Amino acid sequence: MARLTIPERELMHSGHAGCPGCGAALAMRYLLKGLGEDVVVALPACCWTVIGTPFPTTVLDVGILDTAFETTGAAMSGLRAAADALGMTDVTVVGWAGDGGTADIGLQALSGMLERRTDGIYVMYDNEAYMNTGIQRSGATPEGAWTTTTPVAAKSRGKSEPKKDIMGIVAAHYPAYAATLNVAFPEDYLKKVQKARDIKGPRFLHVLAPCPPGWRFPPEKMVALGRLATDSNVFPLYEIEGGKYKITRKLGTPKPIAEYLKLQGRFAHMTPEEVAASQAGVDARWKRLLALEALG
Amino acid sequence: MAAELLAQAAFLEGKHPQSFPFFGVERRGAPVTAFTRIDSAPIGVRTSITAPDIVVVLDPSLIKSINVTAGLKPNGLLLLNSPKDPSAFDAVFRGRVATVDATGIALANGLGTRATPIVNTCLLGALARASGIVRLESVLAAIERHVPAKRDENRLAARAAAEGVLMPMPQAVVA
Amino acid sequence: MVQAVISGNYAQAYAAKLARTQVVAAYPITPQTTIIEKIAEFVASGQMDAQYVKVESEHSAMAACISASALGARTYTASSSQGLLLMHELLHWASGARAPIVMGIANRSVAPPLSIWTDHKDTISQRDTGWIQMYAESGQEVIDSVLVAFRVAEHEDVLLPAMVAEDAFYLTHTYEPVDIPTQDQVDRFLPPRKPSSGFRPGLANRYGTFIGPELHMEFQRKVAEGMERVPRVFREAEEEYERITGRNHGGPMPTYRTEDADAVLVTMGTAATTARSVVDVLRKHGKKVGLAKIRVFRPWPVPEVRALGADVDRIGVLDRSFTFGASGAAHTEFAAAMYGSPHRPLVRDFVAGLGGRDLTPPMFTQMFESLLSSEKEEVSWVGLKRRPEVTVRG
Amino acid sequence: MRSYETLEDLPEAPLATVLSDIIQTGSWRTFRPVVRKEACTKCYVCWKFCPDVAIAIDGDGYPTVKLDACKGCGICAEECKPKAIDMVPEE
Repeated sequence: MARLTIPERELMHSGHAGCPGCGAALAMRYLLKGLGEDVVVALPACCWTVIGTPFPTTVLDVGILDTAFETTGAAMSGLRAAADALGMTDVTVVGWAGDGGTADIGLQALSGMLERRTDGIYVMYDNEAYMNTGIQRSGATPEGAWTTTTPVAAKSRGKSEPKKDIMGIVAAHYPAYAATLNVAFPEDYLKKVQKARDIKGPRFLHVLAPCPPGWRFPPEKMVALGRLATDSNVFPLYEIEGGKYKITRKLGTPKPIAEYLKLQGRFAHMTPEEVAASQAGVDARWKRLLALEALG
Repeated sequence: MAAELLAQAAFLEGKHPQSFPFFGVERRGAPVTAFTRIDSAPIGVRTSITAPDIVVVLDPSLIKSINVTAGLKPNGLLLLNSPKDPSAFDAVFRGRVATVDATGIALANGLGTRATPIVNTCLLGALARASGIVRLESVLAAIERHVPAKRDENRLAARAAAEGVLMPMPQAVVA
Repeated sequence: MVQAVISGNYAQAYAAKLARTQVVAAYPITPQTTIIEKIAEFVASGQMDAQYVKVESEHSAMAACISASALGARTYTASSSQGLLLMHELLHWASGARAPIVMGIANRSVAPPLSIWTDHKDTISQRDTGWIQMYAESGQEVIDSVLVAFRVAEHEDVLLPAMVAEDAFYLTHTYEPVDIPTQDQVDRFLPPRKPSSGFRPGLANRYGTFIGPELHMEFQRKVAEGMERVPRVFREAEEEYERITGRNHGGPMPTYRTEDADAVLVTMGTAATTARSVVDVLRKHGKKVGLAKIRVFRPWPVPEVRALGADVDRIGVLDRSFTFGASGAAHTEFAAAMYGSPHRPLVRDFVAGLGGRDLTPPMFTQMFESLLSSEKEEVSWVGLKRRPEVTVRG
Repeated sequence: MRSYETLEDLPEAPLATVLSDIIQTGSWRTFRPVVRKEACTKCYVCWKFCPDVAIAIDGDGYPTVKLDACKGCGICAEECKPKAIDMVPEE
């Protein structure tokens, strides 16, 4: 057998209810490959509530605790406290929430969890809208994207506001570790998960999870699209450790954002001018990230 | 989608339709069920349909995993998306079986992709002809009014499916 | 046993400590604050070996408690008023998740207008959340009820959360002598919590989960049955508590001088103390009146209520909150429990003491006398100012 | 389906413990991945990117598709560098 670049052991089972080509499903598969089995996951309302299959079935070889939509950070603190009180100190406490459950309705609980320095890993899997309820815009939906609540019509050009910078919000809490991860780069993904596993304190992972039905692209393109997201600097891969930024993937010449946008039906309405404006935004954010990295 | 469009077509004929999905969690590609009742008088029940007159199967591979004819009345109609002759499904249902190559017709009309063909309107066209529960013209009018995109393609597909439906005996009207 | 002069809030904190609570997650709100300050002091000094999670809201407090309880930790929190209302969603979650959390409540009114003073609107608004609800009359009842609440909540036949409510200021900040049980007594009464749910990290198991119409109703029924077993488990717990400490507060609805009474007033919380004195005074004047006190509001004590109603012709229910568009909650429940009984007394509702308004002896006298001459069932707001006045101080 | 003899047999709290492998999602599929071993280089990109845990590695080191689980998303065929996987229409 040829050498595998990621651990062979599976802690996620088939039978889950993710759509064909679901980025969020693959994201969980990698997370557990990196963390192992001594894990308890706080799971709020999100796609994974359903992906995780109904009673009496479960998809993961680790404990999952369902919690209310906006409570992931608080549930993590409760799990950590109980695990410590009951002598289960080696358990890794994970929060696994979507972008809406994190950057919108769960932002307060996330802030609380980071500030009180709960020892746990908060993962925001970002499919850039409320996908479980049928593609409504969230604070993490990028500018220009069509969603069912930001239609393309006479008086609307998709979402008119930029995507919320959740990593910036998290960084302001001085996390023990924070990183962006992309399912299209499994080796980088695994490396960051394993690094996070071995650090104590509040950790945050921002995972890009491309969504074929929500972003309107064919399921077989999920990984290719994820790759393009990073290689066009739309979703740069970087980590923040001890306050220091480090970009973990840099291309000499990034791909134009137009390549990324044109693969997705949610951006199909965009004019060349709108694409150019989008490119300018990406360039500015990339420049800022380079500057943060240069601070050392 | 197909169930709602059928209700719209029936409404255009002055009938009282009622259409609803099984209230579940939808996942692209995952099996889903939807129901339509059509009557000449207002409908007085709000429950799932357990003994249908007609069962329409959009994805023929489901026959292997799901008992699609559960509760189907013995004199009812089973309409399947399949290029095969209805006689190929004798073992599935003893009553009337009709088939239509909806996937082939949908793709020929540019509806959906190979992985996810959009066969709703094809099956409605075929249903109109095979059952007479609504007229083909009503289906075409409902498409014109209620389908958000590719209306011409959907109308052509529905008409082609009506013409291409395979059934062992001429049209028979169900209840 | 140590007798000390402590506040109702400190009685809550001492009970949480004596129960060897393992996880506390709480957020401050007046007048609950001294409970969690005292617990913070116990934890900081090492007197209490608990994880104290300092959360950023009541909503997160309850979410953290549910998670901790699901993993098997004995869990306590405390709240009040707006904070309790913010928890509402999670209160349902706690009972559905069968998390035997115990929560101290400082009963406080609900804004607007903003009020930090007592009434029962906060807890009455939570009556349908699947929590056991107890109301205390004294500091002694607070400490004893919290300990009994832990034992009942965690009982394998129950597995439901419980709240122990005390009236804002009238009890939370009232210092009075309280017998504090010894650690040894409490350890005998309340052994360490048995892991109940079976939920564990590192195993293929999902707690809470989601479910279609096929089985959701059955899990609701399980909660209902847990609540139906509370009266028996509660009685057994109080008997055991009495064997160990010598104290028993008389079941879910203790009565006072009701045997031959023509009229009985039913109260909750601290109102009972003053009402009892008024009963004594009126009895001296030959008026046959009595008192009943709802200690356990959920589950509603139907057999006790029916037994009382079987012997009395006139019953007044004092509600320290009001259900707009109906009558007070205790009144509604009382009348409903009497429906179909062979003997149906006249049941009146007295709404009084809202937003911290004092319940004075003359008010109770008025209620009893009005009740004795009542001809019809009606809702009366007692002490309402027909010519509202307020003192504006410089 | 899973049935319980009485209400008491249902767990007191909603705790799910049955592994999801029993749920067959193969019926979602309209196209099936077919591996051509002669073209396969055993790079395991297909295995790596399968969101449905539907690709196993056989005794000879070749990827095999678990057809009960595969939803037919086509990522394996799309990502396969030597194009050793074909997506074939289901019957």
